[in-house]
Formats: sequence, structure tokens, C-alpha cells
Amino acid sequence: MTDSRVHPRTPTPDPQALPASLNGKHVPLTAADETRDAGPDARTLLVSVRELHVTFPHRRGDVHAVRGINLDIHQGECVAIVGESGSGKSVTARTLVGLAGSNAQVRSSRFEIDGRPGPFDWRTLRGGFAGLVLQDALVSLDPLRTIGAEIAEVLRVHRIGGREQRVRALLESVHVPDPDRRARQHPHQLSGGLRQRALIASALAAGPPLLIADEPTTALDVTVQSQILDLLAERHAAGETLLLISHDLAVVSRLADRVLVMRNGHIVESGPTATLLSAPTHSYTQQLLAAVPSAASRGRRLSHQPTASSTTAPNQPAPSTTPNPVPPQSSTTPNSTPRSSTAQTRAPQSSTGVRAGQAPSTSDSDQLPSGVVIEATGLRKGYGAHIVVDDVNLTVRRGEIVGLVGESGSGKTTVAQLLFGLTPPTSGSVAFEGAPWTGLTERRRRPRRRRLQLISQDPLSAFDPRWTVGRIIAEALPASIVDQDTRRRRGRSDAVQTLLERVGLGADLLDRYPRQLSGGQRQRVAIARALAPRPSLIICDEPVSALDVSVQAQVLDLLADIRDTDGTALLFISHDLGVIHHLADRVLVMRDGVVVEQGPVDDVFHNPQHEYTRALIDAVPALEVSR
Amino acid sequence: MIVVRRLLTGLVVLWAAATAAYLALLAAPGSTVDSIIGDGADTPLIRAQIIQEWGLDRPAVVQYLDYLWRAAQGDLGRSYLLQRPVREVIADQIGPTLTLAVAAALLGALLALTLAVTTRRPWARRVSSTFELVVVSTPPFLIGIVLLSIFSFSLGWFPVSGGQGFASLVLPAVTLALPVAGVLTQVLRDGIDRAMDEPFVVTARARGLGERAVLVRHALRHALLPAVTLTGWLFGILLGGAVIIETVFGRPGLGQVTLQAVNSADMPVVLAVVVFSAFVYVVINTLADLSYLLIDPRLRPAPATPTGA
Amino acid sequence: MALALDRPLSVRLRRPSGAGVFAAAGFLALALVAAVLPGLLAGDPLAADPLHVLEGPSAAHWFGTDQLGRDVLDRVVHGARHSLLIGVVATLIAVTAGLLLGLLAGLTHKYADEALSRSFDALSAFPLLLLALLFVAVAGPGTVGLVVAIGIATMPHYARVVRSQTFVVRQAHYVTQAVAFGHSRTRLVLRHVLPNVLGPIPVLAVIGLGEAILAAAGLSFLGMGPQPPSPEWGAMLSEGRGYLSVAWWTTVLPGVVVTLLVISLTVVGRHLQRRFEGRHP
Amino acid sequence: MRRRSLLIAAVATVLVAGCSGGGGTDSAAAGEPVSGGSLTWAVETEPITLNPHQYAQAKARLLVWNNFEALLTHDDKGGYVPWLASGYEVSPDGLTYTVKLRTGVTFSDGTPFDAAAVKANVDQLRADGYAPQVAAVQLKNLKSVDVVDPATVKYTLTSPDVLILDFLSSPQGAVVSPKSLKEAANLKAGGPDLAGTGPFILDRYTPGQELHYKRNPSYRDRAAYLDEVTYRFLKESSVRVGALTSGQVQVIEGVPATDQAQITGNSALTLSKGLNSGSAYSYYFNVTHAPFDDIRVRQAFRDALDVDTVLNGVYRGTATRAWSVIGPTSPLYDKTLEGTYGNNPARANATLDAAGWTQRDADGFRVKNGKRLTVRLVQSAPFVRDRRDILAQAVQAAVKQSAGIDLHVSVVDQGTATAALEQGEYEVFDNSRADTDAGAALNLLLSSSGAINRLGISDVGVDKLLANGQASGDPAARAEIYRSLQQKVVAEDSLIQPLYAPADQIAASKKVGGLAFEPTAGVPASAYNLWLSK
Repeated sequence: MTDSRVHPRTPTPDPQALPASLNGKHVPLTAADETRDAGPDARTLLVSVRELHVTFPHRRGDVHAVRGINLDIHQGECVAIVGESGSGKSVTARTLVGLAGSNAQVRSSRFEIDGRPGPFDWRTLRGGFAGLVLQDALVSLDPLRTIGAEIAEVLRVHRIGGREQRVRALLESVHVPDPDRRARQHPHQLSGGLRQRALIASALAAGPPLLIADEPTTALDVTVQSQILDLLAERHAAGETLLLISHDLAVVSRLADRVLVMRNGHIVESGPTATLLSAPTHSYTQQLLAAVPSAASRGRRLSHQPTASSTTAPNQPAPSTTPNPVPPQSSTTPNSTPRSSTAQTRAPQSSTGVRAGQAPSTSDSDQLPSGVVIEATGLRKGYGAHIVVDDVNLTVRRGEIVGLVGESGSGKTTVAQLLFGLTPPTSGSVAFEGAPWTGLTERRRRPRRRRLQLISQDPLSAFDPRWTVGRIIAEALPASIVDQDTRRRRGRSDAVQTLLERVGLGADLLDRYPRQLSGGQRQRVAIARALAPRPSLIICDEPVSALDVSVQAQVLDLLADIRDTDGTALLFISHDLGVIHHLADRVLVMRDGVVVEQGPVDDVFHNPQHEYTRALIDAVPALEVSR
Repeated sequence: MIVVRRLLTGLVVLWAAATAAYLALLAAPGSTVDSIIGDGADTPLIRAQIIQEWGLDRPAVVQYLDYLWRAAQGDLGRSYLLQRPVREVIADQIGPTLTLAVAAALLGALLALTLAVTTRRPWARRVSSTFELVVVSTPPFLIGIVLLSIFSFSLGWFPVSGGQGFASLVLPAVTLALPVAGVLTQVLRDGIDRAMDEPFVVTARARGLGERAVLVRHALRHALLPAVTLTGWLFGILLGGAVIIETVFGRPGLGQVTLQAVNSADMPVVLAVVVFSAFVYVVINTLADLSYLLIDPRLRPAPATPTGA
Repeated sequence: MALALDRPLSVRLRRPSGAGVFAAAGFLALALVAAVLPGLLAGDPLAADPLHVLEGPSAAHWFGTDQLGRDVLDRVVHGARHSLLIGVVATLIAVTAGLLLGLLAGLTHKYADEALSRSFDALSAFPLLLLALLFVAVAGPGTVGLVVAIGIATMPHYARVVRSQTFVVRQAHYVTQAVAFGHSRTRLVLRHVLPNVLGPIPVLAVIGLGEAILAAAGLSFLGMGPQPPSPEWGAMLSEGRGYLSVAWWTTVLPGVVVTLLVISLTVVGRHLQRRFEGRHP
Repeated sequence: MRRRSLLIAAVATVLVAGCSGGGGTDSAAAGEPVSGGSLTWAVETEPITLNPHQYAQAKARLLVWNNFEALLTHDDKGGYVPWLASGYEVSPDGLTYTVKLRTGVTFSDGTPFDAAAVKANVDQLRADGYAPQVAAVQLKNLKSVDVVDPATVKYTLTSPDVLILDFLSSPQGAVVSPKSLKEAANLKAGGPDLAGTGPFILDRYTPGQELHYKRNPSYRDRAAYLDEVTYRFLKESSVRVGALTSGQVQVIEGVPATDQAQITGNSALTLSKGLNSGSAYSYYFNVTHAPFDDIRVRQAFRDALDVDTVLNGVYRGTATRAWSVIGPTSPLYDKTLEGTYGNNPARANATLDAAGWTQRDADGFRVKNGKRLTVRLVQSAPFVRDRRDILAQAVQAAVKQSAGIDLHVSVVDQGTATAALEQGEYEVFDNSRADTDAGAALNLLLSSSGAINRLGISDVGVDKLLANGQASGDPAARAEIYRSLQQKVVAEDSLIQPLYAPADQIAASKKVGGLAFEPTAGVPASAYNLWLSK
């Protein structure tokens, strides 16, 4: 009768499947949970789940993704589940529509949807009771079909007539202009925002009372994200019940009535949004909040843990080699109080950021009176008639962190490539350490290459997959440091170990392959490698955007430390205004290949001159609770 | 535009194939005269007559250019052995081969689609995978011989002989279709597996779509893309397989002509088969490229970049 | 748009079962022994016995005897050397040529790449069998022509894989990154590009070996292979075909051995492929 | 020497069709001849050409005579009887052949058959580039052809040549409508647009599949029994046999030894066999270089070989052993050669020891001066039939086992084979010829100027015998000449290892009546006399 693949494995209220102690008995787990249940809520309970466990059998031990959580969703509510990757938040959401995966084992003491216990006719519930919105509409909508067909499919499945008009009405309701034309287009022909709107329209098509949005804005630019959040808020205001899944506390704070914080399959804390964000009781929640980079966090450490800048050996937990969804243990420990560690504050940098006399190496730029490490003048890059970068002037001085911010397609990565010398500019020039850099043959640039390093967003692809960590770092060491003998030992030299220690990693990683590292470890190895040749400038292209917020915090702290101790200049490229504001001394705002505004970071962000900058800043979902 | 470009490169490929074949045959041992004489009487007088008749005393370059020039006009010359225009020889034999190839391709594709879609359960998948592995790894002529022995000699269900009637097509077509189906099933299943891991499948399921519908409406179309890339290979299997299948089943066709021509060094026919094969290859690949466009809208030349906010 | 013509070697498949891999590896080992030391497993493949012609499988002759009274099993065992050698040498030719040309196409300038790619296309325009027939027409029937033909016919496949893999590796971030350490182009190619391009080749070659053996059997079947009385498998099948109605074993049993060998190569190849993919992204 | 002159009246129309008598099969089951019906006959070989002038394949002979006729034909004793001729006369000096033609005969395209048509055919045969092999061999001694009157043609020769009669009865001598000689689109390939005078008309040719003949309604004599006959080309013997046993065809030709049991074991089928005319399938030893320049090695090779055992193994008792280069059915065959040589391994080894091949190498082969006793046989793949490749392997195994001789067999393409022969890269040449007159075959094979003299001999005595044989019109005298020749090349000089007499087999449903082999030629006869019982 129903979906044969999922249904039999969801023996929802099956008393035998549960431990005797839990059988038929509701054991509240946390105080917050108790409060919520005690809440005088006459509204209909759409979802009610107790002691939900989801396990994925695996050859090397089962993966216990969700470990006994309780969840109630009332009609008209907006509930958010927040957590880092692998916390089990998505699995929880998908379990509610029977889509945890074909091999998922789901157990619970109560599993009621729309007031009824199972077994469920999932195919009717999906789309009919709950609509699901996933992260990236480019891949969440079938790329081979028109969006009209995708929306109409829901209508057909649920036997709703008048499809053509309904598709148009749905597209209109999510504010897609020219809906008739758009309905005939394919996802790739639409901008990210329109795609996401179409995806939401398809989730809403059969009029489900519940909308589950799993990271609905993560892949979007900040301005578009803001629009989508507005759209969701509008639907919520119109009476739609929302279950919002996100890693981003700021996003959650804009929409949710109630927040559940998940970690390692547990709900560690839950409560009304305002309460939870302003007065988090659980240390993990506190760390999460502290780790968010923003204007407010400027000048202080984000992670509670001191980054071993040069001396102390770090106690990095053993990296998890088991695959997701269980993430590598984050560096937090439950008993440490975040306040005590974040208390270490930094002196705010001057806008020039020069710290004379602290340089570990003598470089040309030391002798330069201006301290200018790299200077780009009138940079312009075009492919045929298509101009990607137009008249960009940029200067980075010694010890300075310059932020380059912009949305996707603004040309910021092209600027990085031009500066790095991967591609020649159409016009304009770059001088590096006072000498010409562009216009040279690669052969002539080669001796100076080491002074300019690059860290990219995806460190995994930046490592030769066949090389060990030790060898990867050793490759970057100058020949003077690594002689033939040590090279033969595949980078076990002291220099390599020292570098690893500086980025807070232990020597036990030397023989690992990049695949065996966690995301944070990889980015640290990338930083260690970039530091190896003692560069005067590191170009960081979105170095933290793929990382969880707590890992991001550690990496940002590490980068700040490097500038402080080595005086290395950083050009920091990011789409995240919070990160830039937290870290950078000066900022350039790019749009469509043009720098629309630049200046000291506080000036630009607090007093934006250009309307685009203003729009950008307005769009950022700030944590709406003051700390 | 794409088609024009494809056709231009296709012409280059065609020319290269023809030239390569010409050079290869030029390098073949034994002279053209030997080939024409065969095992018949052989005297200087006869040789002189043959050389004069076929213009073999001209320099190789002249003969090559003459050949190219005439080939460009559709004149593929005359068969040394069969004494008929090559175009006629090929035209006469193309029907049976085409019938066989098309039947085998359709049957193979149908079988592959059915298997890939229906064998989703672990045990069925296992059975099907074993079947695929076996048919892909077995020499096609062995399949043919076994089928022939069982269904024709022993059971008498199908005629043993020749290229007449539908019944005589069944066994050869099945023989040729089995390896095709084996490979296509693997590719389709792999494509379906990959597609089923994509987020849009989750979205589709979340709409309440049944598993079969997800498979057929969404995943299958994605799985067709890698399958289409196999057309070049498919073409090789079909044309190459035809030589063997036609031999085993005593069917007439291009394969037989090719074999005979190679064996007797009947240069004009060999060259014509090569040129013809290259031509079909170019056409099929152009069609494959077009079908890409049909299947995947992302590859269509974009009239507009992403629009809207 | 690239013309993707890769043969199905590149299909990723489910992991074969452990027992299957074990059996396949065992069979390959046996075939290897047969190829290296056939005398260990079988008697004289050429010993004709006119008094015991076309006798069915028995305790004395497990696979029966052929039209000259030779033991079919002895011939099958001795045939392993011919067939494996043909397959291995042909695959070596294909891999070596494909590797060099693919790297050349992947590393040189646009025009050279275009020329090379078109020549791969032109080669692909010949179905393997047709190309092989052409080569046999040139070199004459026999092992050499067969090997060269199969080698050249399968070369474009490897060349394309290597070329596209070279492109991927060339543009990989880690190569870009390595530029930053001031290493020379040669060093980049040798240290980063080449090893990463080479990676999947041995596995492809193992599976390709099966294909080469099949192709060789097909050509021998058409009378283009090693000459009698060589106990080559395809030739045995071809000879046995004339006696199919009275002595199926002379055809079917050697055919089954060919099939088992190709299956074993495929299973082991896929197993290695899985292992390889498991180790690297 | 007095020449006989013959003038034979045209009688016995059934005989004249050239298809009666000799080697008749058991048609009793089919009853009396009945008219009508259509017959399907599976043949092994698709003719390369359907033009009789270009005829080169013995297997095509049964097709040629359906729609074409020659001036003369053979009787079953090797003599000649008129067909399209009404008689012929030879001048005493043997240089002029005057042939009287039948009157009232027309080609199927309506053109009348007369002396001019005959001359037009000979002129065509001698045209440049049309049929060089016929012009150079069969018409070698022809000086001119003259039309005496519409019903009389005179052939004038440059030297006496009785083989001209063989030409006049051969497919190359078939008379084609002069109109189609001028108008046919692909004259050399032949086909439906070539008109003849035969009892059938070729009306459809589907290359690779079949030939379809319909009855010639205006045939001058008794019309053929069958309405139509289809020859389907089935190359594989197993497929042919399968087609016959499953009733898809009524007649097949070419039944290999291993499949014959299937036919004989089936009560609805008959099997008959006819020995071909011409030369026997033999190995010719190349005497131009070592080791076969030494007669002892040639003798040893023959002594090392037990032909009977080898033939038995390969052909399972169905082959007829040959003892001479001439086939046993020929009137020129020398029966006294039988049992005079061969199968004496002890003597073979002794002879080889005496010839200096005393050592053996690791593989058991004889060696002399560090050189292995290797003799190479090169077979051209397209022309291998009757499992001669298997036979070669059997011989190979036999001479290795009994005398340590290394017979190296290679089956190659035509070009390679011809090149090997041209360059003398062979020691053994295998051949059989299906000429109706064995003398014609021997001219090619043994004469010092012979086109396929692969022995490499240039023997005045042999040449003289051949010339006399060709010039002699008296059958008894001819037989004596060729007896001497066979004694010389087979017995005295051991130049040849005869193996078997090529044969044709017909298997058919018992409903088919009138199956027969052509007299003298020994190949299946045309469809003229066939009928299908109802």
C-alpha cells in the first residue's frame, strides 16, 4: 500500500524494539524539554516524537546518528534545530517524513504525526503533510526537468487538478516574477534565489501544514539569503508551521520561535529563541554563540581553546576516521566555561597593522619604507567582451589583514588569481615586495614564489591525495631547510613538526593522508604548508566557509595569531561579512568586478557609503539577541 | 552550430580513416596483382593485362589521390574480386547487417532498461549482475554457437539458416544483444545508483512520489546520459560483432563482405567498408551529441544567462 | 562538448563479494601457472591420436579429444600461454602508447591536443574488429598482427582516460598550490601530474586485459590469429565449430575457460578499482 | 597420322542436357518425374561471379548450367557429345575444328543463337582485360574463329590441341547472348542481365543470400520439371545440415565427413557422393631447393606418411584415397600406381639417415648441419576447403612422429600466400584441380611453362609427354601417354604426394528426384532433371 522501501523499516510504535525501561514510559530528558511539554499549548500537535533513535548500520560499527531525542511541533510554530555538521539535525528532520535513508533503523517510544501513530502512508504524508526544502535548489530540483514540471509533479502525485494555473499561482506566491516563462525554464537557467523560491513553491504545492526547511539558505549569497528568509517568515506569518534546520544561529534567530541545539545526536539544550540565545545554559550553546565572528567579536578569541601559536603542544583529540554523519569530535569539552577562554582578548590592531621589530625573517618589504607587500594598480581581466575584474587597485602592507568581500560572481577569486600570478591581467599590473610581479615569465617569478602563498576553500583538493601530511608540508619548505637527507625521510624533519605544532596539530598526523583528516585539520595543514616558506603574504580564498562554526573559530584565531607573531600579511577573501569584520583591518567591497568601497573595516561596516555595501550589511542576519 | 562543428571534425575523421586504411593496405604484403590473380593461372601476360586494366602502373600517390577524388564523389571503385562497383556490393549487403544491428541494439537497450529498473532489490541485483558479467565476458561467437545448438539444432524453434524472415533474425539478434545489454545494464544501473544519491531524488520522494516513479521519471533520465556516451562503443560492438555473428549464423551482410575482402585483399571493398564505418561512426556520434542536448538541457546553448534576482 | 567514448571499463560497479574475488584470483593464479609452466598441468598439446578422435569427456580426457585425437584439456592449458601473452602484450602496447599520447595531448598546447584527439577519434572510428582485420590484412594472420592490431585498437581508450585525467590533475588545486613553492614545470609534472594520472591505469589495464583476450579470441575465431597447430583458444574454438554437431566439447569447453578467465580478470580488476577508489578521492 | 572425323547427329535430347546418367542417386523414393514445385538448395559457396566466362570455382558449376549451355558436353566416359552443337568435325592435321550448330535456339532475351553469337563470345573472351586467364590458357592455341554459315563455326588452331574440345564443353565456353555481352551493366560480375539458352532463367540475385531461377518456358526441349529453384548460400556446413534436417531446404551440397552420420541416420534423407574429375588433392614437393631437391627426402616423406590412417582420422572413412596426381575417375588414371609406395616408417628413417639427416634436436626433429628438416606448407585461407587445414595438421603430426620431419603449416591471406609462392618460400604446395580433362590440369601443374608449376621442375621429358597428350586425339593413345607421365612424376621422381580424390556430396530429402552428378566432372548436376514428388 505504501512505499515499500522505507515503511517496513520504520516500525514506529513497536514496543519490542525499545529497551524495557523506556517501554511506554516517557522519560523527560532535560529541563527545557519539561518546560516545553508543560507549556500550555492548546494548538494542534503536528509532530510528537519521544526517544527517537536513528542508527545506520555500518561495517565498522553502527553509526548512531540520533540518540533518543524528543520533539514536538505545534501548529503554526517555527521550530529550529541548530547544530554543526554531523549533529544529527538533518537525519532528525528527514525521519519525520520517512526519508532518513534506506538503511536507517528508526526506533522510538512515541512517533505521532498529525496526532496519529504509525504505520504511516508516507507517500501521502510527504508533500501532503510535510513539504521538504533542501539546501541547494540547483541539485535539489531535477536539473533535467523544468521547474514547472517539478511543481506540477507534486500536484499530480496528490491528485490536485488545474495544475497549470496552480503552478503559476504557486510561483507568484513565492514572488517569482514572470511565472509563466519561469515555469518553462530549467533550474540552471534561474538564479540561485529564484531556484530556491521554486523549490519552496514545489514543497508548498500540495498545501502541507508543515514545511521542513533543511539549511534553506546555506548555498545562497547573503542578499539572496535575506530574501529567502523573508519569504519563509512570510509563510510563517501566514500560518505555515516551519521546522528549520540550520547550522547558522543568526539565520535561526530571525525566524524561530523555539530552538533546539543538537550535538552528537543529542539535544543539549532547547527553549524559546530569545531565552536560549541571550542566556544559554549549556556550555556547548555558549561556545557556539561565542564562536560566531562578528563586529562584536573583533579583537578577541573566538575559540575557547588557546591556539598553540608557537609553544604549547595542543591536545588535539584524535581525529575521527569514521565517516559522517558523526563528525570528528569538536575541540570543545563540556566542562570548560567559554567565558574564561574567550576572555583572552587581543589588542585591537591599528589600521596599518605594522608591528616593527617582530619579523622573524628579513624580507624586502622590511626595507620598504611603506611596508607595502603587494600593490595592484588598475587590474583588469576580461574574457572576450566579458569583464570579470575592472580597474581594481589594492594594497596590502606588512602585517596587515585586508578583507575582500563580495557575493558570488563579484570577481574576488579572479582578483586572487591575478595577484597570485596564475593568470595574467588584461591590463594593469601587480608589484610584489616592491618589484614587478605581473608581466614576468614564470621562470623569473619562480625564485620569489615562496614569498606569496595561497590557502583555498577546499583544502582536500589542494593536497596531492597520494602524499602524507609530512610530505605535503616538507614540499613547501625551502631547500635550505630540508636537505636531501630529510627529504628522503618524507618530511619528518624538525621543521615540519615545528610547523605542525604551530597550527596546533600533533606529530601523529605526519603519516596520515589528507582524506583521513577532518575539515579543520586539513585547513590547519594547509596553513602550516603556507607558513613553511615564510611568506610575506598569504592569500586566503574563503578559507573557512566550508567549516563548522566552532572549527572556523579555531582557524580564524590561528590566522590572527600568525599575523601577530610573524607579521605575515593576509589578503582574506570571504563572502561572510561577520568573518571579515572580526578579522580584517581594512576591507574592500567588490561587486561585478568593481571595488565599490574600501577603507578601515569599522568605517566601512559602521558607516557604509555605497548603497551596495549598505544592502549587504542589512542583509546579514544578525543574531538578534544582544550578548 | 554544434552540429556543423561536429560534421566538420567528422569529415576530418573520415579523411584520416580513409587515408590510414589506404596506407595500411599499401603496406600489405603481396601486390595488388597477386590479390586479383588469386589462385588462378599466373603468367606475365595475365599480369600485364591486370596492371593495365586497373591502372596499377601509376605512382601510389596518383592512385591515392584518384581514389580520394572519386570517393569524394561517391565512387568507391570496383571490387577486384567481385567485379562489381563497390557501392553496389556494400549497398546490397547493408540491409541484412543494418537489420541485425538495429534489432540487436533495440533488444539490448530494452533488456538493459528492464533489468536496470527492475533489479533494484539486492538479490535480484546480484542475479542480474552475475548475468551481465557472464554475457559481457563470453566470446560472442560462443553465445551464438550455444544458442544455435540449443534453439535451432536441438529444439528446432528457430531456423538455422540465412538472412530471411523474422524467425532467422531472432537468434543472431539475441546473440548480439546480450553483450550490449550486459554493458548497458551495468552503465544504467550505475547511473541510476548515482542519481538516486542526488538531493533531487530526496526532494522527489519528499513530494510523495513512489519509488518506481522516482526511478523512471527522475533517475532513469540521468542514467541515460552515461549510456549515451557508449554509442561509440556500441557502434563498434555492433559492426564488429556483425562480422562474427554473420559467420556463425551464416547470415549475409557487411561482415561477410568485409571478411571476404580482407581475406582476398580486395582493396576497394576494404577501403569502402572502412570509409563507410567511419561515416556511420561520425553520424552516430553526432546523433549522440544531439541526444545529449535533448536529454540534458544544461548542455543546450544558453540564449540567456541566469536571470532574475 | 567532449565526445565521451570511453568504453565501459570506467563504470563503477558494486563491490564483488569476497568469495568471488577469492575464486577469481585463484583462477587467475592457475591460468598464470598454465601460461608459465604448462608442462606442470598438462601433457603434449600436439600429440595426435588418430584412433581416439572426437571422443567425449572421460576420465582419461576430461575435456574429450579433438578432431586429431588431441586432448582438449592439454590444449586448453597450453593455450593459456598464447592467449595471456597476446592479451598482455597487446594491453602493454595499448597502455604504453595511450599513456604517452594521452599525456602529450593533456600537457601540450591546444592545437597539438586537438590533432591528437582527432586522431584518437579517427582510430575509434574503426570498430576494434575492423581495425584488427585491417592490421591482419597488412601483417598477415598470426600472433604479431593480432597483438599489434588489438594494441592499437584499444589504445585510444587509454589515451582518452589519461588525457582527461591529465586535465583534471593539471587543474587540481594541489598543482596550483605547488606552483607557489617555486617548483619547475618539469618537477610539477613528474611529482604531481604523472603519479596521479598513472593511478587508475593498472586497474584499467587488468580489466582491459580481459577485453583484449576476448578480442583475440574473436579474431582467432575468424582465422586471423596464431596458426595451427598452436593451441590458441580462439583458434581451437574456430576449429571445433565444424564439429559442433558431433563434438560440442571441442568448442564449448575451451569457450567456457575463456569466459572464466575474462570474468576473473574483471572481478579482480573491479576489486582493485574499489580498493583504489577507497584509498584516493 | 589419320584424324578421325566425327559427325554425330543430334539425338537423345535428355542426354544432351548434360545432366543425366553418371552417378545417379537413389531417386526411387521420389517416384516418377512430376512437373511443378519449387525447390530450395543450400550451397556452400556463393560464386564470385555469375558470368560463365569468368568461372573459376568448381562449386559454381552446378549453377552455371542452369541458364547457360556450351557447344559440347561430356559423356560419362570422358568423351564429348554435342549440346548446343549438333556435331563437330576435326581436320586430319588437328588444326581445324568445324562445329555445326543447332538451329532454332534462342537466348532467353530473345536473341537468336547462331554462329555469329558463338564468334562474338570467343571475341569477347579474347578482348583485353576481360578474361585474361581464359585467353592465356584455354585459348592459347586458338588462331581464329570464323563464321562459315549461320549454323557453322570454324575454329582454327596454331597447333594441334585436343583440349579445345574441353574448352568448348567448359563453363568458360558457355555461350552468352551477344546482346547482353554488349549491354550488361556489370558484365564481369554477371547476374540476371546475362542471358543464356539454358532450361532456367536467372531472375533474381540477392548477394549474400540466394540465387533464384525460374523455368525457361521457351526451352527448346523438354522444359525443366521444377517451376523454380532457389540456391541459398550457407557457408557453414552445420548450418546447411541443420537447414536440411529441419526441412528449410530440400537439397544441400557439401556434407563434411563428421556430419554425414546425421544424414545417413535419417530415413527421410539421402546422401550421395561423386568423385570430382581433374587432379587429385596432392602435396607437390618444391625441388628447387633443399631439402626436397634430394629425392631421398621426398621418398622418405611419402614413406613416413600413412595416408589411410590420416584420412580416416580426418574424414572418418569418407574420403577416397588418391594414388596418383590424376583422380581415380579419370580415363587417364593409372591404376597400377596403387599400393606401390608409402607407409613405411622404417624405410623412411633409413632413407633420411642415408641422406645425412641423422641428428635430432630437442623437439625430436631431424637435423643436418645444424639445420632442421623443415618443410613449409603455405595455405591461402580463402581457398582452404574440405578441412584441408586439419588434414595438414594430421599429416604434420604423422611425419613428425614417424620420421622427425617438421611440416610447418601456415594458413595465410591470399596476398601473403601468393607472395610466398612467388619467392619460393615454401617446400610443399597443395592443390587439386577440377578440370574435366585431367590433361588440362597437368599442363598447368607439371609443364615447365605451367602457370602453377610449383614443383619447380623443368623436365624436357615431361614437357614432351604433356605436348603429345594435348595433341593426341586418340583416347587410347592419350591414356598411354599420361600413364607414362604419372609413372615418371609419381613413381620414379617422387615429386608428388597424392592424398585424396576430391568429392562432392549431395544430401537431400527423399522427395527430391533426379539428383545426379555431372558425368566426368563429378560435381552436382544442374537442376534440369530435378523434380519434387508431391
